Amino acid sequence: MARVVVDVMLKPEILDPQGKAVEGALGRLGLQGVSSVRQGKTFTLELDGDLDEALLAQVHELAGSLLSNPVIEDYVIRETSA
Amino acid sequence: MARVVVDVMLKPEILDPQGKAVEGALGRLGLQGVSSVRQGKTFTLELDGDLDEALLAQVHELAGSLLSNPVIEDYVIRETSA
Amino acid sequence: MRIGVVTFPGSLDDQDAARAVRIAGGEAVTLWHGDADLHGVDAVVLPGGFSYGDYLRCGAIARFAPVMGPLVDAANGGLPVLGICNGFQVLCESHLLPGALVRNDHLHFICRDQKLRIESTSTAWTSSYEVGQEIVVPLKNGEGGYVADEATLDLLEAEGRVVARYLDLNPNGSRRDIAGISNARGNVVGLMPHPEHAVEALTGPTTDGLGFFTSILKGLVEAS
Amino acid sequence: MSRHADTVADAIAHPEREQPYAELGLKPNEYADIREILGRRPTSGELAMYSVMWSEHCSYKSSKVHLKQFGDKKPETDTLLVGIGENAGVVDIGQGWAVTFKVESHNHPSYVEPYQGAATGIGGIVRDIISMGARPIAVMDPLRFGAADHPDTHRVLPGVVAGIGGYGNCLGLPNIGGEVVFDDCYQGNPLVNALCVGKLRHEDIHLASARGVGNLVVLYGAKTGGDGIGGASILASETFEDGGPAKRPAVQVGDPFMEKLLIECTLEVLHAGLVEGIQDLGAAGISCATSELASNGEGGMRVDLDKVPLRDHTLTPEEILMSESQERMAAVVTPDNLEAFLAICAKWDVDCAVIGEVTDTGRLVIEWHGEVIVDVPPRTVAHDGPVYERPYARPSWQDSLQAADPSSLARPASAEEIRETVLRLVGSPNLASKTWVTAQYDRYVLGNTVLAQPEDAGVIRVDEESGLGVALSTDCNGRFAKLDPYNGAKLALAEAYRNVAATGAVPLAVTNCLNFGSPEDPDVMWQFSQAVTGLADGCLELGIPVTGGNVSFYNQTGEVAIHPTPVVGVLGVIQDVAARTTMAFRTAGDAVLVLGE
Ligand SMILES: Nc1ncnc2c1ncn2[C@@H]1O[C@H](COP(=O)(O)OP(=O)(O)O)[C@@H](O)[C@H]1O
Repeated sequence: MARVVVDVMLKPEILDPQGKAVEGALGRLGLQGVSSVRQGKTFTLELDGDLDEALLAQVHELAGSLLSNPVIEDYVIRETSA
Repeated sequence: MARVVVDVMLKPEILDPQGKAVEGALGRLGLQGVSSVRQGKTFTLELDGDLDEALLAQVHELAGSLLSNPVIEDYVIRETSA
Repeated sequence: MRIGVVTFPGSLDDQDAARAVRIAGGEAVTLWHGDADLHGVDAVVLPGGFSYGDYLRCGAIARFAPVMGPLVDAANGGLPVLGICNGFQVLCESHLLPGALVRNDHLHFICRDQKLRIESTSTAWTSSYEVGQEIVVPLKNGEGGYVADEATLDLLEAEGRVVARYLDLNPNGSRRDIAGISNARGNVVGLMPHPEHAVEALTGPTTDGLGFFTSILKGLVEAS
Repeated sequence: MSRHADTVADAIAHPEREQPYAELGLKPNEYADIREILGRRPTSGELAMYSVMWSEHCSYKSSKVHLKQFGDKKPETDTLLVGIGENAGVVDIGQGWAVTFKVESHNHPSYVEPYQGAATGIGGIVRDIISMGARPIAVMDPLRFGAADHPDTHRVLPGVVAGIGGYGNCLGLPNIGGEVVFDDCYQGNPLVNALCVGKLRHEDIHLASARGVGNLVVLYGAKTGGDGIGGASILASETFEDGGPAKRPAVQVGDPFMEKLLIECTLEVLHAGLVEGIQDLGAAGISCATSELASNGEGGMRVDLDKVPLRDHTLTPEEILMSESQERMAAVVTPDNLEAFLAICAKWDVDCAVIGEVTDTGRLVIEWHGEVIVDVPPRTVAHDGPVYERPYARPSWQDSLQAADPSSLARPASAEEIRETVLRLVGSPNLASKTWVTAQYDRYVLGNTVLAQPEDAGVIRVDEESGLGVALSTDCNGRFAKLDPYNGAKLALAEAYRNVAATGAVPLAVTNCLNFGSPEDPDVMWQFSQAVTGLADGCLELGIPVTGGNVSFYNQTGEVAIHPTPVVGVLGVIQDVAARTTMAFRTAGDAVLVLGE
């Protein structure tokens, strides 16, 4: 059985207040050497069968419409084994 | 410059209402063959320099306390190149 | 005049929007997210709330509800539509309005009595206000920061499509203090604050919100 | 993984098997009682049910003997339509309207996982209200934390506030008041109490009982998962041959969206007249719902546990019985009405399954894979649990505590010292504005909020035509209660009563959430008995009944208990909300009067 992971990140030019807050907190807790933090979302889809081309195309379609909002977000699709 | 990604997921046995909602929406939009969807968070840390052992240990420490709540969440650390 | 109010699973302010329509003198018509048509209404309000729990992104799942098909077509054909808060998010997700609404910059849900300046009175929903009029209505959201790229923001300003702006305090980090915008034609308006909670002196901070509902009713009567 | 559940036949065939009752929190005498009731050893499923239902939390075994006073000293009143003992009391407010309200604690879960603990606290109390047939119309949240500048408070408080807001806002219930109190004594034991009020027409009152032999038991709402069943793993490990079961989480995660659907779905099936009895699933989940429904009804029920919709298919039957998965309800439905019931669930996209039926056997029988794993008299699980007369005695330190009165404290002498004192008071977290908390709560939704923060009491319009409304306030000063628990409880009542009266409403009824340390400590038990007596006496003097409440014991770290904190909620009725009085001075030149001593 295959697993597909869709990573969704805010576009670089969009302010990420959550990432900023985490960045501040990490610094206060003594973590040095981190220049920036961005927070994103992942969707892990467990498939019944294998990932074929048709399914992948459909996942791409939905990643770019439902799972991310192209006005503010980018997405990447990763395939991992379950 | 290195980049560290911390993936945070709800533990498998914990209810994931968001994942469930996405699963429902994907189904209504005609995606077949997906047995379940889980939603997680990612934190992408851009480093000033390289990732050494000491820093990695510190990231582990904070991933298990600040970035995730071990009562309900698991985390994984991935290293990627920027 | 019949104003439809759409209820999605998780809509919360649908009763309030219907009440505001009635107080303004209109007839409120209940529309269900699963409806295949708009029951011949003269205008539609997409109310506030947490449609589908606000899971994924606010408004992202509601956008695909059956009723949204005919609604998008009708809006493109000139049907007046007002999206309040979650409704505004649905309108952006549906691409009836440009831009998007993101997490508040301070990361908290915020509920406050918010001062606004009405910037445009040439929309279907703001004609009974004066340009520059200052009003106070409740604001309550966790993801109310309006964002769009610079070119879009410039275009909105140039075309007079910024409908209302936050005054005194920007409560969520919205670009250029934008509280509401319209489409080019002015029939579709999205608004983060809640005018439907400011229609009765007893329960609202003011009755300043009533103007959105009287505007549309007056406009419809004049047009008919 | 094949495993064999412990059946009634096994219990009879292997009577002497060792059982982990102590790990499940049962005392040797309690275990002996169970064996006596059943005439054999319990199965692991039965042990699971008795252990959760006989816990302090579910059985009120240490508090019952004291709480009786609320009934014994109940003032003459004709406003109570449903009294103590049901999910929540129901109060007549006139014009055919009634309201139901209750406050509950979710203290410990909120310490472990602040966001989810507080969120599911709201979820639980809201389900209590809908199970009475009422539409929830507002929530309140009396909160107590440790020192404001303590790092752990920085972990707990933001999560709790975000959780209450996250769940309540998403349900569309206005938050009309509460408390935020800081005191070192709550450092390891923050108090998260949640109140919900709902409205209903008199004819819409519903009770939790399973009547009508042949009627169906329907479970609806979220699927059952492995939430909040840390304890059951002990049982499961008994029956697993190798290794033991998966570790189960002790916390529950809430889904407010599901709860919103559950509210709408429940009110629709109730109004359509499709329900004979109804019960929410809270602590003790299916164990509680089935035994209480059966115990309140004809006394018999047969349940097929295989029919329970599961989120996690590795759950053992004991775990299914104990699971505290949120957002679930159980209803008793006649076979004729089932189709209509299912249709309404489908409309709201709510999962639903028939899991059993009402019988006339007087027994609660639960089957798993075709074998009987539970066969008990339901009353012995739900209502006839153990009752303790815990020893109590006035603490040895009480006199010296009371002797240390403020007259020994230094008084500010100079203008400079007075100025400093005033500034310190104004800046102290307990007196400073709470807007930073309340601004995270929606107080406008539903459009009927007439008074909310920063007023002393919240006021909600119940009837838009007539203006009929209710006022609510919750109060308690734990320091007063520590100094004198009897009068401290009376003071809490008096404060809430005054706050309600000051809006122009007539106080009608009382709910409470009694937060204390360990009942096994005679000092704490004394505080408890004093506070209950004080509250009961105060209610009798003021002429308003206690309609329900909640007891939270074991709020202590090691030997040190929190201050006794009997939070009191008072509800009043106001004929026309337009006539309410606010806190603010309205008009320059008005006379200012002080009433009382
Ligand atoms: N946790 C809370 N949730 C909702 N409202 C709260 C909460 N805490 C305080 N409030 C509200 O804030 C206002 C001020 O609270 P507080 O300073 O405690 O007032 P007082 O000292 O007069 O009781 C009141 O209206 C109270 O109901």
